[in-house]
Amino acid sequence: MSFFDTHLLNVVIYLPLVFAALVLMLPATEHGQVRTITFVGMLLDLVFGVWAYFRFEPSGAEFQMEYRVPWFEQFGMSYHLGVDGLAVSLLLLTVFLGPLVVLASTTYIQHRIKEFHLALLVLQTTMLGALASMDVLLFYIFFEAMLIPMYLLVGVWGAEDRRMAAVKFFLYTLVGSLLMLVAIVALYFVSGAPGTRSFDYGTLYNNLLAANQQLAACANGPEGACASLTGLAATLHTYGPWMFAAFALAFAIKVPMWPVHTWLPDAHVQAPVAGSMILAGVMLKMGTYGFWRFAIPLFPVAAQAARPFLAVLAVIGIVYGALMCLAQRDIKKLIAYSSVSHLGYCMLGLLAVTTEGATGSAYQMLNHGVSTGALFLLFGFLYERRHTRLMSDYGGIAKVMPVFTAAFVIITFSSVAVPGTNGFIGEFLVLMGTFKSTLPMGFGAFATLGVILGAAYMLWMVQKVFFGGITHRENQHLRDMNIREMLTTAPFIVLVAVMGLMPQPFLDRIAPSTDRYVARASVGAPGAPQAKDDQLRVEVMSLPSTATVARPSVPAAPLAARE
Amino acid sequence: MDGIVEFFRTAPIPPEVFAPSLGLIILLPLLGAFVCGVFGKWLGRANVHLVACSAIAGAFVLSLMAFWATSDAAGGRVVSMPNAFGLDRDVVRYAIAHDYGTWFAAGDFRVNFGLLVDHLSGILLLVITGVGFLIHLYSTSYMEHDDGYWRFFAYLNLFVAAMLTLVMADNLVLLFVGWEGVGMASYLLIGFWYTDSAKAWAGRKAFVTNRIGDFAFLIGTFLLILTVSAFNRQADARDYAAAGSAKARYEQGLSEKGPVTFKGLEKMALALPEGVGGAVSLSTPIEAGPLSGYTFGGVMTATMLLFLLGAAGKSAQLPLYVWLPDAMAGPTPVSALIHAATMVTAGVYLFCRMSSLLVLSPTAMATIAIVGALTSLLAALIAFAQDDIKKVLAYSTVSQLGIMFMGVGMGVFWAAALHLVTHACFKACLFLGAGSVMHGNGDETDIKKLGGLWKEMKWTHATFLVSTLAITGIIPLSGFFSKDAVFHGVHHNHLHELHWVSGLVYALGLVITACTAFYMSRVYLLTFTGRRSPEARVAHAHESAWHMTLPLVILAFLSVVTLVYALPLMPRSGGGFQPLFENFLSPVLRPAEAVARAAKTVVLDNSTPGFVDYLIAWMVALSGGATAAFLYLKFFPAQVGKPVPAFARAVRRTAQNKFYVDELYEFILIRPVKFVAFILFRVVDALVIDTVLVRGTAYVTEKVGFGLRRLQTGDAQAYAAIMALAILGGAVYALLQVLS
Amino acid sequence: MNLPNLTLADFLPLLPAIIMVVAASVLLLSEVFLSATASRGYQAVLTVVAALASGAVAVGLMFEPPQEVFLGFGVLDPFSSFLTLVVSVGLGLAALSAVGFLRKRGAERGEFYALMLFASAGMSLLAMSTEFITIFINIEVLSIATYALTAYLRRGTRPSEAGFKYFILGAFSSAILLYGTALLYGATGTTKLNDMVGPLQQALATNPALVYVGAVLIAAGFAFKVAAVPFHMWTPDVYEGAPTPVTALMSAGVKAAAFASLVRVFLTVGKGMDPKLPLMLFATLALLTMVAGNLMAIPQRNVKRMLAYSSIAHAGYLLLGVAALFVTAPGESFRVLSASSLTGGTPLDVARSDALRGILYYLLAYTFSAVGAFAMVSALERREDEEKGTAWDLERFAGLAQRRPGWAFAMAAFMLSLGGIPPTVGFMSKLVIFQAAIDVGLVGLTIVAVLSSAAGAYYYLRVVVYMFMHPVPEGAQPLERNWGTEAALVISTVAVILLGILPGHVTEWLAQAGTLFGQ
Amino acid sequence: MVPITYYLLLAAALFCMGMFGVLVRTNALVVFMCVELMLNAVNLTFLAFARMHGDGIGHVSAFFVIAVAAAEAAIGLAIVIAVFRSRGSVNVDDIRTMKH
Repeated sequence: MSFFDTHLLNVVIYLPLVFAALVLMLPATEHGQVRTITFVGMLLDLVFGVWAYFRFEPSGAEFQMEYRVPWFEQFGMSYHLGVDGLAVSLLLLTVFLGPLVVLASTTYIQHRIKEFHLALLVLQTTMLGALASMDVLLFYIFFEAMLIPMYLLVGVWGAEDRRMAAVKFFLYTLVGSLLMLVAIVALYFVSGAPGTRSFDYGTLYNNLLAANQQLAACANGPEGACASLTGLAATLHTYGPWMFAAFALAFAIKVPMWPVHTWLPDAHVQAPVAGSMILAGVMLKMGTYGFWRFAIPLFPVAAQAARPFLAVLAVIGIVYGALMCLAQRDIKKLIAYSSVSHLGYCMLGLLAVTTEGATGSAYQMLNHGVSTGALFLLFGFLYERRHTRLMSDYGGIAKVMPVFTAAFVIITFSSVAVPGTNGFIGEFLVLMGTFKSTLPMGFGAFATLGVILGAAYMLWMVQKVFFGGITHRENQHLRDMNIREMLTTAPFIVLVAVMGLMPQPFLDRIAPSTDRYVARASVGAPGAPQAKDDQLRVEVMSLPSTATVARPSVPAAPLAARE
Repeated sequence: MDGIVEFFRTAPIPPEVFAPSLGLIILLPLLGAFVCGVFGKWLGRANVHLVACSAIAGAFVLSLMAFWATSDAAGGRVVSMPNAFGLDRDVVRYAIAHDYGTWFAAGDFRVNFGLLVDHLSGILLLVITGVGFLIHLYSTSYMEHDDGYWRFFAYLNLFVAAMLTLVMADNLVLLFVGWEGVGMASYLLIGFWYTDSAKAWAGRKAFVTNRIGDFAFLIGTFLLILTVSAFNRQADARDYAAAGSAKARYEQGLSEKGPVTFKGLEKMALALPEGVGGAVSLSTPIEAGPLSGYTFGGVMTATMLLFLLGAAGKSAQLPLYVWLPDAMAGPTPVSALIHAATMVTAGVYLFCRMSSLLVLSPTAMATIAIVGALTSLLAALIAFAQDDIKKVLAYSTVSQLGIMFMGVGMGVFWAAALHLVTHACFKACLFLGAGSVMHGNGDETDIKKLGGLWKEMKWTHATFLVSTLAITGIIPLSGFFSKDAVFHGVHHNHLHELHWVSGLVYALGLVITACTAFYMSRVYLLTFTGRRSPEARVAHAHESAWHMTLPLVILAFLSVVTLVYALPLMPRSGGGFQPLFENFLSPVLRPAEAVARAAKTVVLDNSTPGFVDYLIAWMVALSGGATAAFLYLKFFPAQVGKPVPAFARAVRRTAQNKFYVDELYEFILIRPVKFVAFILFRVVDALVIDTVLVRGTAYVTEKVGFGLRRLQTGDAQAYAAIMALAILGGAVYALLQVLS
Repeated sequence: MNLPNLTLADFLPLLPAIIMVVAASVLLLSEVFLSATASRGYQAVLTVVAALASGAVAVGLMFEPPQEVFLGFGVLDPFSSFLTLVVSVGLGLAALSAVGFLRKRGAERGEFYALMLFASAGMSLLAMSTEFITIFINIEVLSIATYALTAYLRRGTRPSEAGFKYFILGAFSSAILLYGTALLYGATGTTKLNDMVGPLQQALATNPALVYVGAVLIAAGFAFKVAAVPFHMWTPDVYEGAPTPVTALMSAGVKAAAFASLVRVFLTVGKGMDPKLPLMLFATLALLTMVAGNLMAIPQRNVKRMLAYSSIAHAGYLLLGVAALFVTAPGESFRVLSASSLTGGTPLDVARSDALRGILYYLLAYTFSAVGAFAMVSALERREDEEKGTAWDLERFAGLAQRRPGWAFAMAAFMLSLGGIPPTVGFMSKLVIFQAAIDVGLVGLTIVAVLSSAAGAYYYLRVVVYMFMHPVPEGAQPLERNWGTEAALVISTVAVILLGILPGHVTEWLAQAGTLFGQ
Repeated sequence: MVPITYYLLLAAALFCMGMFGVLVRTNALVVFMCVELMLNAVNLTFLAFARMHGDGIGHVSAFFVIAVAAAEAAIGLAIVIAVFRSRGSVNVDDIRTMKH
């Protein structure tokens, strides 16, 4: 078993941290070196991330490349890493954004450069860690820890009102996640007798599974059938909804769902280009990922009960977010609200609990990372030149910046989900999943309204910014994108096309996780086909006796042979 | 003789050999678009012209090959391909197809890159690439003074590629790619001169309006998907047998082609009618799933109405036609290609493609016919008073599209398709003629400021005249026959329990014919005849270069010769003769006819129009033209200087302002949405949620902190006192515990 | 009347205290021979060495079996040894941070460190005492030393004022404690905890009032020392007025020792009474303390005072752990603040020792974070501003990240740890306490705790905001560095982060420390 | 023979007086004396109980308390002097620079 069989994920996660250490040693005045080292680190991380992505066997075990060692075991924790299809895809997205973020900031960030790149690297580590954590508390630790660097990114390198935005962002998310912490601990204690229980995702889920099934049986049965429940099932019947509420709140704030979204516009508007890109690209996905991985599978029955409510919120988010965009004058705010709308699609897809919906939702997570990330990137370029976010300060700049305009328009089309771009696949699948689901037709219909509004506001913005005559003399001599900026943008555009025309390779890796998610989520659904336990149960490696610390993700065949 | 026939019946490239390269037809323009768009600036004008035109020319040649292949009947063996959804014996004849594998799949849903060319899409291929090529050629001269030429040709190629995808797609989702693709391209082309923000806004208006249609289109698609799964769940052997399929076979087809393939939908349509028996028919309620409770027929009607809305968006019908006139902001070749010949006919094509489903729902058909008729009439009326030559043509396009919709609605698909083809020719010719006129007169578009051009611009004049006659419906030009074929069908077909529709629509049709004749003659007369208007921009117009006139001539020629299609030359199976085009399309439309026959939803009549019908139509057209001639050659010149009666002015103003439809929409739709958005943002988002709830919480917390802080008076004795009180309280509580 | 024969085994447990006392005496004596101007760098070093030694001994003793010493006047158990460790850590760090502080004020003298050492000795002994008079005496030992330390600086009005308040209220509270002791003695006829259990139960039958009032009074006495609301009011003033290193020692050591003794006393006394009473008592105290402490800290611009309030809040979290000790049966825990029967069947003794671990871990974490933070405060404060009271204003932190990135990072780490945000020890320790509380069913109380800690995050973050996001104020004097402070900062920072992610041996010690003699 | 209760009540009364004094008197020295009064009340209690139980613990305790009280007195007076030095008054109401 080679080193990478066991440690690949560790490498991917901690490589940025190692490079952070390198950067730390550099003198703060060596801007060029700091940037280069960071960039190289991110690039290397991208290489390993891609490798991990290809190592992942769609046909293999659910969680792969696992790594588990004792860690705070007396508190029921262990250091356990592993990725499933969705996690590995988001992981890919994260490492993909890494280098581009660095490139994007090379001229944007002009002061305290060393600290900035340190923050970036640390942030990268925390996000990757959260995605790969198989221990709920470990996840929570990364989940919280990633607030700190992002908080600094917004608060130190942000725009004029950055402090307020940073603190708002931090506290808003903290409140939610702290309640979740209580729920996690409570869940840990109810999940089993001392010795049998653990914060490990697999153990936790499997301990709850039987009780959840009983609960589902009685919840979908006649009135008051649940009164006769005993033990764990009874506890879940009484407290499950509350715990689910705590989980849901924490993740809903992160997503963000209406009405707990108000931190997002401020954070996005104030954040520097790198901050916005990462925030939109990866961090928001932590919310949807949390729903997918923890909130819904752990409490299927409660989730089932809350489903209509959450779905309504999601639909409101879609339409409301779009309407908000129509009322904005600030471009970044507009993009931020469009995120609310797009993430609404993700949530709706999750709550549809159909294979199509879940797949679409997962794909939409990636899309949103690409397209909205790119939008923020491009606007960042513009902001560097003009230092204003108001649409009214632009106008007609297509004349002076044709290439930039072309790029922006392409990304816009991806963002409004024109077929052939990545956006379409996700949105189409989500909507179809919603129509196929047991949710009433109205949900799908209203969600589809977003298709119209999306085009309306995005093109409106493009119109105001790029078309028409040049209205401001400052804009007359804006220079078009330079090579670096083009290089930074190109990957996004390529990805937009590739993910739009050849989505299948991506979907293949997501598919197994999707099926499992649907099976687990529909444990609580009335009349849902009862999936077999072996599909429901989470199979993970047990805590090893230090002899072997990892389960090889794949049969011992050379990579080439498996591709 | 037989030799020649045999030559035409054997495709130069055998179908099975050619099929895999169908994709090239799309790829060539796409490649052209890429090259022009990315490298155009460096390539220089001539090279860009070369690349763009040759890409389309290549596509044209390939389309020709494809078309030829579809009609291949070498040695009496007709070209045919297996139907993935049908039994082995029932094959699709006169069609070639190729499946490039999965596009995306999730759960039991999948979409393939499947291309299909049969006679319907074949003829459209020819129109698109053919007319497209001519227009490219035209543009090389028309855009010679524009710096953005490379963008222009890139967009144009992109458009052609998208349009080809639209027609060649063998399933709804892929069709939707083309559907939105053409919308995107037209957005780019309408807003081509983006520095003029009005033009850019027109582009956005077009796209958003189309999006409203797409919204319906998507929902319709989803409903179809649900219906298919419901059908597959409930249908029994007899149903499948009726459709010439079997459950296993059908499911296999679903699993490898996906639910929204046209051939699959056709099969379902064949199984649905009441007559054929089986567990599933139009009146069967759907048992499970989201649609449970509704009948298949009901769902089908709803679906078709949704598609109607979608088509209305793309083909500029009520209530979504408003974008088309504004779309004239784009360069004239664009108007000719996109907003006359090809894109706007997508709706008609869609319904021909799904004819077999459409005929299941007479309600939907009636709606389509009536919408078409009303649109056509309204547009014609508006066209009366327009002075902008392109606007007039735009409204006439809307009107002609309305006629096609009438045909589709009344089940004469072949006629509608035929009118589509002829219209493509003469309307393109008209637009290009208009473009040539503008080109020669310093971009003057107001017909009032033109006039007397027949001397200066001979070629333009001649071709314009021909195509005017064609659209007006004067024997013996193509327009007459196609339009008359439509009206004849409209007159004689009958929708189940909706007989009044055909009468109504036919009557409207005649009115429309008259109007068309009127306003077209008006345009022609004011532009070309009479004396040159004093406020003309240039004293003497100049004839355009051959790049521009040649396409005009060809198109004019085509708009004459396409009449042969309408001539009843082919023997009908039931005896008698049937028009060439009907026969030509019969392989495509046969399922629809079968369904109609079985379901008895629409009584298709296949009598050929007799002399009387011709005469009536002709008289109507002539009367319209004559009125125009009288008014504009005699009456108005005489009236000059006399005060115009008030009512006339009022009518004229209303018509000129397009009956204030745009203003209406602005008032009842756009304003409210914007207002609601604004209110939500200011009140709900900023005030209620953010200020009151979020910041409010923080504020209250802080204030409480300030309050508590006041207790810290700094006085040690106060502290001690509080401690003492606390102890007292504790002691009391303890004692209470004791006593209780 | 036969004299007890004490063996060496009886003195071994006292070794840490003895080391401290000896070092203190050495310091005091050495002062005699020094001229006023002689350099006194060695004194801090000696103190630190003493702290290290006692800490090491404590770790060694941690693995001894629990046993009575001195005829049951004291016990040696891992719990007390771990606490001695905590105290030594606090002492060492405080001494390090004192070096620069005193030098700046020219107030370097042996008494200072000696008093610190005496106080610490008192603390470690208090943690071991199991007899009321001994407890009282040890409390007085550490109190009197800290009274003196508080008023140590004779310049300015604040130190003397702080000293006065602390002294008056301290004496007041110890009188109350003593009265309670007397009552319990009256009820039971003994002052040794371990002999008290049986008599208490009888006394409960005969005259419960005596027991209950006595218990309440004793609780009040301890509540004062741990600064629990409403017995907290002295804390902000005293913490502000006292020399910063002393504040550090108070916030870490005094609190720790007081908590240890509190737990010990009430685990014994509690057996003699209706279990609802102590639970009610501590739950209420915890609730008030967490909420009020955090809320009152929010408006503070004076960082030192803010830390004082935050130390109150942390006492609240610790009290939550204490309350968890007294849940005798899940169902019984009273309804208002807890969801009953949530526990997954953890045996209560297990849950209890988890709670004990949690308390100790939290104390350790808090010692590192708080002493580090105070060290930073002392490094930044300027004597000139003390009278104006602006010496500790947030402005002093503005732009620190540009001036001294290292310091800013350290302070940020302390703040995050105090705020309980991963990956710091503050988070892990809070987690353990919450685990214990939730395990026994105090869910409602825990929810209050997390919400109040969210409120707490606000004012901790504000310091970070000032350090990282505010510009350097113009005319800011250069920050002189000092080896003592730097050392304190480095040690605490490393500890704060490492203990949060790679605790190493500390977890083993913790696993040991859950055991309390006689439990 | 005086019953034990009387002693206890007397002690309690003394304790309360002392406590009350601490709360109300303004002169720092007097306040301090009140604290001493409380301690002595405690002593009385101890002795009374010692008498009741008839053992020595109470007496011993009392002695310890007296000793500690002496130590407290030492440090306390020193502090009061320091206060007087710094602000020329020992009025408790003046000693409130630090507040809120």
